[in-house]
Amino acid sequence: MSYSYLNPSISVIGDPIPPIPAVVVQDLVFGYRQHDPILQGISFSLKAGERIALLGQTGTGKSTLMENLIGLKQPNSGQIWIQGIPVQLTTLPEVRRRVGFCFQDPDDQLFMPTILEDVMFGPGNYGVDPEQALAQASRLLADFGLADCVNRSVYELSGGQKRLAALAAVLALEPAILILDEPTNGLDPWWRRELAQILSQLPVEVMLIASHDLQWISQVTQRAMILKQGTIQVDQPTEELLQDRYTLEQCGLPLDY
Amino acid sequence: MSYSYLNPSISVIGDPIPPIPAVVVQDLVFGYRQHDPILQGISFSLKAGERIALLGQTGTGKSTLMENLIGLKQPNSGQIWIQGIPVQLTTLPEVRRRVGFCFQDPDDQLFMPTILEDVMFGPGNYGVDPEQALAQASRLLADFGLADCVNRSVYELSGGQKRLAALAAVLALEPAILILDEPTNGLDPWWRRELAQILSQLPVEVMLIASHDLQWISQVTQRAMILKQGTIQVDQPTEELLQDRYTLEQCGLPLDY
Amino acid sequence: MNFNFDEYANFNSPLHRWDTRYKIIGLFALMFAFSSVEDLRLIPAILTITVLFYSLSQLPLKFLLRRLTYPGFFLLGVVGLLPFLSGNTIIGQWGVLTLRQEGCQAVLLIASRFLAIFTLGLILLGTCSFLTLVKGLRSLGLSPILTDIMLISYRYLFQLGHQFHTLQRATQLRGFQPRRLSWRNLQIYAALTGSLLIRSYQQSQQVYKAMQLRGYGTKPPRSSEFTIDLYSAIALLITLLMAASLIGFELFL
Amino acid sequence: MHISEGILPAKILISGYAITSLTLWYSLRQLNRKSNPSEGIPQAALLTSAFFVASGIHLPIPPASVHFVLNGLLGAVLGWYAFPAIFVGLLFQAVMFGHGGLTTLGINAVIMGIPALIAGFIFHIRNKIKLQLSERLSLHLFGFLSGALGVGLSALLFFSIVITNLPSAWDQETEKAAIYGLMLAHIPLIFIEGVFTAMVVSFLQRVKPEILMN
Ligand SMILES: Nc1ncnc2c1ncn2[C@@H]1O[C@H](COP(=O)(O)OP(=O)(O)OP(=O)(O)O)[C@@H](O)[C@H]1O
Ligand SMILES: Nc1ncnc2c1ncn2[C@@H]1O[C@H](COP(=O)(O)OP(=O)(O)OP(=O)(O)O)[C@@H](O)[C@H]1O
Ligand SMILES: [Mg+2]
Ligand SMILES: [Mg+2]
Repeated sequence: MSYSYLNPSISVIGDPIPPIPAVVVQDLVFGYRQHDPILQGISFSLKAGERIALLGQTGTGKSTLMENLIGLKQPNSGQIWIQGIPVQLTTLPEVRRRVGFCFQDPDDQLFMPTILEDVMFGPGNYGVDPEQALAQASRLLADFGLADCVNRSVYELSGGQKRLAALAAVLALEPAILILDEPTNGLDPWWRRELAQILSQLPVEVMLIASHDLQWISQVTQRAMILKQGTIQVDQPTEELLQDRYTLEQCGLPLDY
Repeated sequence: MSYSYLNPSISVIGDPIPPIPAVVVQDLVFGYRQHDPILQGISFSLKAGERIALLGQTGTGKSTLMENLIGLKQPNSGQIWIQGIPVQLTTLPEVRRRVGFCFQDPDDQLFMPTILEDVMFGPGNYGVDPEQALAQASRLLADFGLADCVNRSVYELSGGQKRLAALAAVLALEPAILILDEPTNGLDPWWRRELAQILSQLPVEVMLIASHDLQWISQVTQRAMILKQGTIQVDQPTEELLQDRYTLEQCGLPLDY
Repeated sequence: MNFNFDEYANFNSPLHRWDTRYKIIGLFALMFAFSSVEDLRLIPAILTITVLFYSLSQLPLKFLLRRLTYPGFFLLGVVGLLPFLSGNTIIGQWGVLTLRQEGCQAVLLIASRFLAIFTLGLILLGTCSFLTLVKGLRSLGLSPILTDIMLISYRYLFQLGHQFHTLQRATQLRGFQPRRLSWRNLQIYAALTGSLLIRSYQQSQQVYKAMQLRGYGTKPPRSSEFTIDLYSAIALLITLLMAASLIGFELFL
Repeated sequence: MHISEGILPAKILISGYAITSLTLWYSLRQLNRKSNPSEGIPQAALLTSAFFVASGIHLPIPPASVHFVLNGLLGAVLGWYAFPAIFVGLLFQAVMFGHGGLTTLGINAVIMGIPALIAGFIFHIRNKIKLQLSERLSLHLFGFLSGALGVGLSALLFFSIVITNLPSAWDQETEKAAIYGLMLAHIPLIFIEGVFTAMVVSFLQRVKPEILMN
C-alpha cells in the first residue's frame, strides 16, 4: 500500500515515497445522535516516534475520538489508517494487534478473577506460552507496585491500584501504538512521576494520551492537540503550548488548576 | 450532650464548655482482613469552619477512612462523633442527614434513570416539595454545566460530566458537613477552577477532601493531613506543607507531579 | 439498547386520558377474554374491538408493525406446521404435504388471538410512560418491593448492558476472538458473566449506601391519592362489559 | 422458551398467574422478613438486570450460536429472590422485545421460575449432605446439576404445556413421543448450560464467595 493511497493530496509523482505515518485520520465525523455530531471533521496524522497529548474540556469528545481510532465506534464518515491499514470491520483484529488502548474507566477492562490473570489474558489470546506470560505479568505488576495484590480481584483494590492494574494489562500486549485515556486519573503524585518514567522508556512507536493534567502531560509528550467544538483547533509542540496562556485559557484549560 | 462525654481527657471541671467540634475521630482501627489493619489508630478532630485536605499515597486508606466516618464501614475499634453524635447503627439516619458524601467513583452514586431525577432524589427523601426540588436541581445542574444533559442517563455522559453530576447530587442535600473523595478526578482545568470557586462559597460547616491534586487542594483547604502506614503522620496548615518539599517527598507526594 | 416506549406517552388520545389504573384493569380483562375465545365466529368481534381500541389510541401504525415482526415470526415457527399435522379433514394434498382443515382453523384462531392480545398489550404500554405504568401497578396493590425492583432494574438494564458491551469489546481489544467453542473460551465467557454479576452485586451495595446517604427509607413513600374520575370509570365499565359479553358468547353459543 | 400470546387457552393462563402470584407472595415474604427489607431491593434489582443482560450472551457454536438461559444459576445465586427476579425479567422481555407476552407472563414465570427455585434448592443442599468430595469438586458438581436441572426442567415444562395445549389430532402416545424427542434433542444444550453454570459458580466462589451464601 503506497502512501499516495493514504493521503493523495500530498504525494507527487516522482517523489521518493515517504514512510507511512503510524496513524492517519481524515475528515472523521461522529455523532451519538443523528444531527449535531460531537466530532465534526477531524484530520491529523501521527508520525512514528511521536508522543502526542490530546487535550480539551470535559465532554468535548476525547474519549469518543479514541474509541473511533481503534474501531470501537464506527464513524459516520471519514477514514482512519493505523500503520497503513484502513480501520474497517474486516481489519479490526489486525489493527487491534498493534494498538494498546486503556479505557478512561479501569472497571471497563478488568474482569478476570485476579489481576494476575487479567494481565496474562491478552498475551494468552495471542498464543504466548503461559509460563512466559506469567513471568512477564508478574514483572509488570511488580513494576506497578502491585506485587502484593497479584492474587486479589479488582474489587479489592483502591481507585489508584485499579488504574495501575489496567495499565499493566495493556502494556502486557507490547503494542506498537499506545492510546491512553486519562492514565493519571486517580494516581497519586508519586505514581504520576513513576508512570511518566515508565512511559518514557517504552519502546512504542506512537503514544497518544488524553489528559487533563497539563503539568504531567508536558513531561511526557512533545506535541499537543486541543479538541474544541468538534475539531482539532490547536496542534503544536507541547512546550510552546504551555507557554501560551492565552490560547490555553481560550480553550478552557487554565494553567494553574 | 456535653463535650466531656466526647473527649473526657480534655474537659476539666470548672472550664467553660468549649464548642463541640464538628467531627471527632478517636483511635479508629479498621481492617479488611483480620490481622494487618489498614487504619491503625487514627485520631483527629475537625472544628467548625475548617476546610481540610486528606492526602496520602494510593492505597493508604483515604477512601476507607471516609467511609468509616459516615458509617458505611464499621470500624474494628475506636469512636467517631459527628456534631456531637456518636456514629452508631442507631444514629446513622441522623448522622447522614448532616453529612454529604461524594464517592470516589461517580458510577457508585448515580442510580436514577436521569441525572435530573438523581439530583432530586435526596431532597425528595427529606420531604422537599417536588416543584422546589425540581427548581433547585435544575439550577444546580446548570451551575455544573449540565443544563443540556439533564434528561440523559449516566452512561451517556463523559467521565468529567459524571463527576459533576455526582457533585451536584450531593450539594442538593445542603449538608452541614461535606466529605468529598477525589472530587477533581477526571475534571478539566477549567472545571477544577470552577469547582474551587463553588466550594469556597458553600455555607458548609466543615469540608474534608481527599485528593491527589496538591495544587488544587492548596487553593481550597487551609489544613492538610497526610495518611501514611495507617496513621495520620502530618497535620499542619496546607500552605506550610506545600513549602515543605522534604516532608512531601517522604510521604510519597512529590510536588511537581 | 433503546426501546423508546415513552415516545408516544404524551399524546392526548381518549386512551391516554384513561386513568392508568382503570386502563390496566380494563385492558387486562379484555386480553383474558380474548384468550378465552375458541369459537371461530368470535374472531371478527375481537379483531374489530382491537382495531377500535388501536385507532382510539392514535398510536401510529408503524409502532405496531415494527414491534409485531419478531414475535409474529416466532409464533409462525411454533404453529406453522399445524395445518399439515393436525386434523382429519383433508382440504388439499401436494405429494407428501397434506393440508388439513382443523389445523388451518387452529392457526387462524391462534394468530387472531395473538394479534388482538399483542396489540392491546402495546396499547397499554404505548399510551403511558413506563414510570406511570409502574406507579399504576403499585397503587393497584402490587408489592412496593416488586415495583422498586422493577424501577431500579429497568434503570440498570441499560447501564449494565452498556458495561457488558464495553467489557466484551475490551476482551476483543486484547485479542480475544471466540470463533469456536473451546474450554478456554467457555471459561472466559464464564468470567465475563461472573464479572457482570459481581459488579452488579458490588454496585448494588454501593448504590444502597448512596441511597441511604441521601435519605432513602427515612420517610414512607407517599401513597398516591386515589381519585375517582368519571370518564375513566365509564370507560372501564364499557370495557368490562365487552369482556364479559365475549366470555358469555363463548360459554353459551 | 417463552410462550407467546394467543397460543394457550385462558384457563391455563389464569392458573399460571395464580401459581405465580402465590410464589411471588411467598418469596417476597421471605424478603420482607429480613431485619432490613429495603437492603435486598437494590441487590435483587441489579442482579435481575445483570441476568437479563447475561442471558443475551451468544456463544458461537458453529454453525449457529446459542445463548444460555441461566435460570439455574439465578436460583443458585438469588435463592428465593430468583422468582421475583425472573418475573420482572420476563416482564421486561415481553415489554421490550415481545418475547412471551403479558397474558402469558404468569405461565412463563412458572416455566422459568419454578425450575430456578428447585435448582437453587439443589445447589444449597450441597453443604448439608456430606458427600465424600472435595470442596471444589462438590461446588462444580452441584453447579453443573443446578444449571442442567434449571434449563432441563424448564424445557420439559415448556414442551409439555405447548404440545398438550396445541389443538391437534394427536393421541397421548404421540404427544409423549414428541416431548421425549424434543427433550433428547436438547440434551447437548442442557449439558453445556450445566458446564457453564459450574464455571460461573466457581468464578464467584473464587472472587466473591459471599454472593453464593444467601
Ligand atoms: N452514549 C452516549 N450517548 C449520548 N451522548 C454521549 C454518550 N457518550 C458520551 N456522550 C456525550 O458525548 C460527548 C463527548 O463525550 P466523551 O466521553 O468523548 O468526552 P471526553 O472529551 O472524553 O470528556 P472527559 O474529559 O470528561 O472524559 C459528551 O458531551 C457526552 O455527554
Ligand atoms: N474490599 C477490599 N478488600 C480487601 N482489601 C481492600 C478492599 N478495598 C480496598 N482494599 C485495600 O485497602 C487499601 C486502602 O484502600 P482505599 O481505597 O481506602 O485507598 P485510597 O487511599 O483511597 O487509595 P486511592 O488514592 O487509590 O483511592 C488498599 O491497599 C486496597 O488494596
Ligand atoms: Mg473521556
Ligand atoms: Mg480512594
